[in-house]
Amino acid sequence: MNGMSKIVKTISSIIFPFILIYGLYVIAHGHLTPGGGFQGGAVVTSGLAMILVAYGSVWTMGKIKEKNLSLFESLGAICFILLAFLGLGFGAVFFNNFLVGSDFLFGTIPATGSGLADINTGGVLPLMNFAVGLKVIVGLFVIVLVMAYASSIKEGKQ
Amino acid sequence: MMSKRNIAAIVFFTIVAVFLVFSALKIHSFGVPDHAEMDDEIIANAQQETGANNAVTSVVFDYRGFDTLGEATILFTAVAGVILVFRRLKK
Amino acid sequence: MNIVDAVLAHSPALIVAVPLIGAFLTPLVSRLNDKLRNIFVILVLGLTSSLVLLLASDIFTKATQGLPSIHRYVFGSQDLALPVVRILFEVDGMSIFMAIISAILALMAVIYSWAFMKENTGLDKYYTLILLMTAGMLGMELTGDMFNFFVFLEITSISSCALIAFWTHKGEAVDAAFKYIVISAIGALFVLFAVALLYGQYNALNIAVLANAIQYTFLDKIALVLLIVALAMKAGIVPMHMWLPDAYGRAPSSVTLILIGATQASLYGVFRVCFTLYGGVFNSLVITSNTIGWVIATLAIITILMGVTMALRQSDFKRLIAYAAVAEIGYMLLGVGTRLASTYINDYGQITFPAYGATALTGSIFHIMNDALDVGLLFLVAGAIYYATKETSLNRMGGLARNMKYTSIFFIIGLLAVSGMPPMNGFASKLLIYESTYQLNPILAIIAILASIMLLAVFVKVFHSAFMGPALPKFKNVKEVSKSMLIAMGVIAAIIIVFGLFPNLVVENIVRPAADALIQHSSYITHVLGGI
Amino acid sequence: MIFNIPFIAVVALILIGLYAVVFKRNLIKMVIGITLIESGVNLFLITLGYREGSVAPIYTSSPGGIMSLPVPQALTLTSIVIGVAVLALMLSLVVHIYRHYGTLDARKIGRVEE
Amino acid sequence: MFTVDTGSGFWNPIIWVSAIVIAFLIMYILRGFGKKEYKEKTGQTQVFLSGNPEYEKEQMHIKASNIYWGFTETLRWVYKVLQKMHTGDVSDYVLWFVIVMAVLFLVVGVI
Repeated sequence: MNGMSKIVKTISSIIFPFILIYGLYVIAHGHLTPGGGFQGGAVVTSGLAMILVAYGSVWTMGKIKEKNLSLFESLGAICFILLAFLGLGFGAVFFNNFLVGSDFLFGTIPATGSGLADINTGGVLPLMNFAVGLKVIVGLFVIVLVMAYASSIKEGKQ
Repeated sequence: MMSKRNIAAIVFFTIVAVFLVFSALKIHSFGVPDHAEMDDEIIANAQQETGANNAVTSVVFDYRGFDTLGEATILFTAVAGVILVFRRLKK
Repeated sequence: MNIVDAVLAHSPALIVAVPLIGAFLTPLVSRLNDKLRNIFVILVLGLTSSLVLLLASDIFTKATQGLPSIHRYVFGSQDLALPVVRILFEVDGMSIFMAIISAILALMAVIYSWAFMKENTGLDKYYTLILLMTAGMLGMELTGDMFNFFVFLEITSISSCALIAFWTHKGEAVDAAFKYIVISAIGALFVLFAVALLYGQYNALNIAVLANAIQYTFLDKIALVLLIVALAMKAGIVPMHMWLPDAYGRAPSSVTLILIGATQASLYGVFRVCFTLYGGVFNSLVITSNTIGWVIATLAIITILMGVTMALRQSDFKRLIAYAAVAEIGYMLLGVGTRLASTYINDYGQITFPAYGATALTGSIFHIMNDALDVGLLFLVAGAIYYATKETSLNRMGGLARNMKYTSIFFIIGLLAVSGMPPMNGFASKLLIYESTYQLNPILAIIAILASIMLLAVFVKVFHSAFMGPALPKFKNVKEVSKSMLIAMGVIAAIIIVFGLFPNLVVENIVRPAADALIQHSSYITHVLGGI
Repeated sequence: MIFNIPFIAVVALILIGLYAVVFKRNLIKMVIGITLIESGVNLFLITLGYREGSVAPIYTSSPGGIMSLPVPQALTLTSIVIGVAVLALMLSLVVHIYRHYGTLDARKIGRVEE
Repeated sequence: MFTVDTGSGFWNPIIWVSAIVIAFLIMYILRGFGKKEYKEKTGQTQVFLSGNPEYEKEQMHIKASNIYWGFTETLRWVYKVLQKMHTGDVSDYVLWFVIVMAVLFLVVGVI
């Protein structure tokens, strides 16, 4: 795949930041509004996939190696499981939500039934959302990138 | 002309279809679940216990957080698998 | 609270979490050094195995003393409140028994692949996937939650699928992997459908809660059939076994060793569904129990016969062993069928089962472990021969015992064990199955014994054509395989011999608690619902 | 009875998917069949969680009233991601099969003389 | 420690192992009674194949497919059916799944 015309490239580069910000918004507000790490990650990945289609997989592969990307994916997964392990450390149980009720980050507890959106709530949930979001962004993009690159290489050779 | 295989397939397929459709009719009426104790418990306590307004997120990351770990692992597995399948074979 | 107690209390979670975190770290470690990565993976699996053994020793000691032995681990909260909203791990004798098998197989596979896989690329992903697969199997076996079971089932099948396709330059390997993923995706989706059916009725996902609430309505029957058929397909029961020779035969041998564990984890699912989830139903409805029992026993006999007859005809080494593995799965299932079919109403009007029912279950559980060891050893030998000669077809082999002395000794041990020759371990478990099945119906037992003899014939053929005969000139330079492969094969062979010489030690201390955990299904439920 | 139409739609989706896997010979069509089964199961989970006249189980500026069940939604989320993973792996295997055999006809690949 | 009780019998590997050892001892003793007439590089060591000439060593090895030829030839009709069953086609694998599911639905649903 050799990328598309200049118009497509320009427009997709203009739109991409908006998609990125929307996806990050969905991830960051996962504990308040519909959405979360997976959904927001999928949104960002769709933006990345748009760039991939517009510029072509060979160009994208030249910019980013999938080896480095999978490193980030490992990082997201490790962050997630470390948060679970921290629950073991602080809350004495694996996957304990140890930040809820503490004065630390995201520690506020909303009144039951209140409809107010306070971003400083949720305990480890926002952190986990970010970890999963990172993982999903990178993971899905690697899948798309590798498959697109492998298919395009095949076409070029035979 | 249908082959022997397809005739047999259609027969058994119909049996499965009949049973599944019958079971679809036997499930509680749409929108009126028989039991909802577990979910009511979550709806009632989610804000208090997890501090999140979004009950679904609190289920995903707190009550059933281990499932989510598994899910993240599956994505990781798929990425590893795809890279493995499309790897370069020569050193 | 000292450190051992703390580790023990958290070990159900750690057993799954340690290989997972190891898998996430492997891509980072493999950037540094290849050797370091191998050591790291072996250490992670060694740690996992020692955690499994620690938990197992605790559970089995308590179980043999008659104390309550089930470990319960609640994720995310210290105490458990009803209704059960959180994910629970419930580890009883049967779970930990299966976990021991999986952990040992994975450890041996990793040691074996140090030399076996040396010349391949993509090894970082290979080791990552092996760790993930191990975590998946262990999760399937320890979990007490139906949906969690499905998630781990998918982890296991996706990672094993990618590993089956490891040799992507061979078209057959990719083809086998595709077949495997289609089969396992459909199987897992039907498992999820059944879980959803149960959830829709009882609004619960925990196995114990469901087992307590189940009423055997029409939807429960549908869910039972879906669960049994889907898991049986993943366990490779005839006539849904056809993926198994493909997948076993075309994957690298070290992967096949873990695949045995994955297949048996699915079989564990069948056990769990029959004896815990629907245990109360089967213990109160004699006709249902007998019918399901006879269906399972019939499937088991067909499986045994199909496995041996097809194995006799094969000329590909690993494919032949794979068909033998199919036959072995039939023996395990035969015990389950016998146990369910033996339920009857006694003179006092109580629903009970005779002593041979328990013996049958003991035998089949013992046979799970024996099958994993025996067939696993044979696969490792096949892999060693492939490594040394680059040859898979038995028609082109011959006289290899001259060059590969240790390998042929290991093959003899595996041969005797898998075909149930005394004094190997395979005989002890098969004897338990034969004797109990004979009391249910002599014909079943006779067929099983004859099939076992045919299995011996099959492997004598293999031994003759691969190891005996004149030295072929093209194998003149064949050398004995490297040390790491010999160590893996040697450890498994040693376990086989020890189990063969001390069968009662194993049966009394490990197998019987596992069988009791399945038979006393109410203790599983009360430990969750009553122990709050 | 009539209110069970969503469940009948679920079963129809599953059966169509199973039909595609059993009767179609093209590997891509079989993959599509599996995704159909998967969407059927996901739809089943989501429909199980619906309560008549309920709102989404999110408190933020919620209009009030009864809420639908949150657990099936979480399960569906998990199930969707699993489906994506399976799909990715299946498709990459299909790509490889096409490279090796030059065809996607299920009858022409993988036949081994027993 | 050694004996497994099977409910209607028992199994003790030690007895078996000692029986094997004793049998080997007896065999070894019997072997000692044999005549020591064997001499190397004489006519005694030559292969005699009913008068046929001896082939090369490599050709003498019986291939795996030829072993149990009689057995498989007798059961050819069984293998024909089995071979037809194993098509190597994924949709057939799934079809078997559907068939077993249908049969079990009938069995379980009727009761």
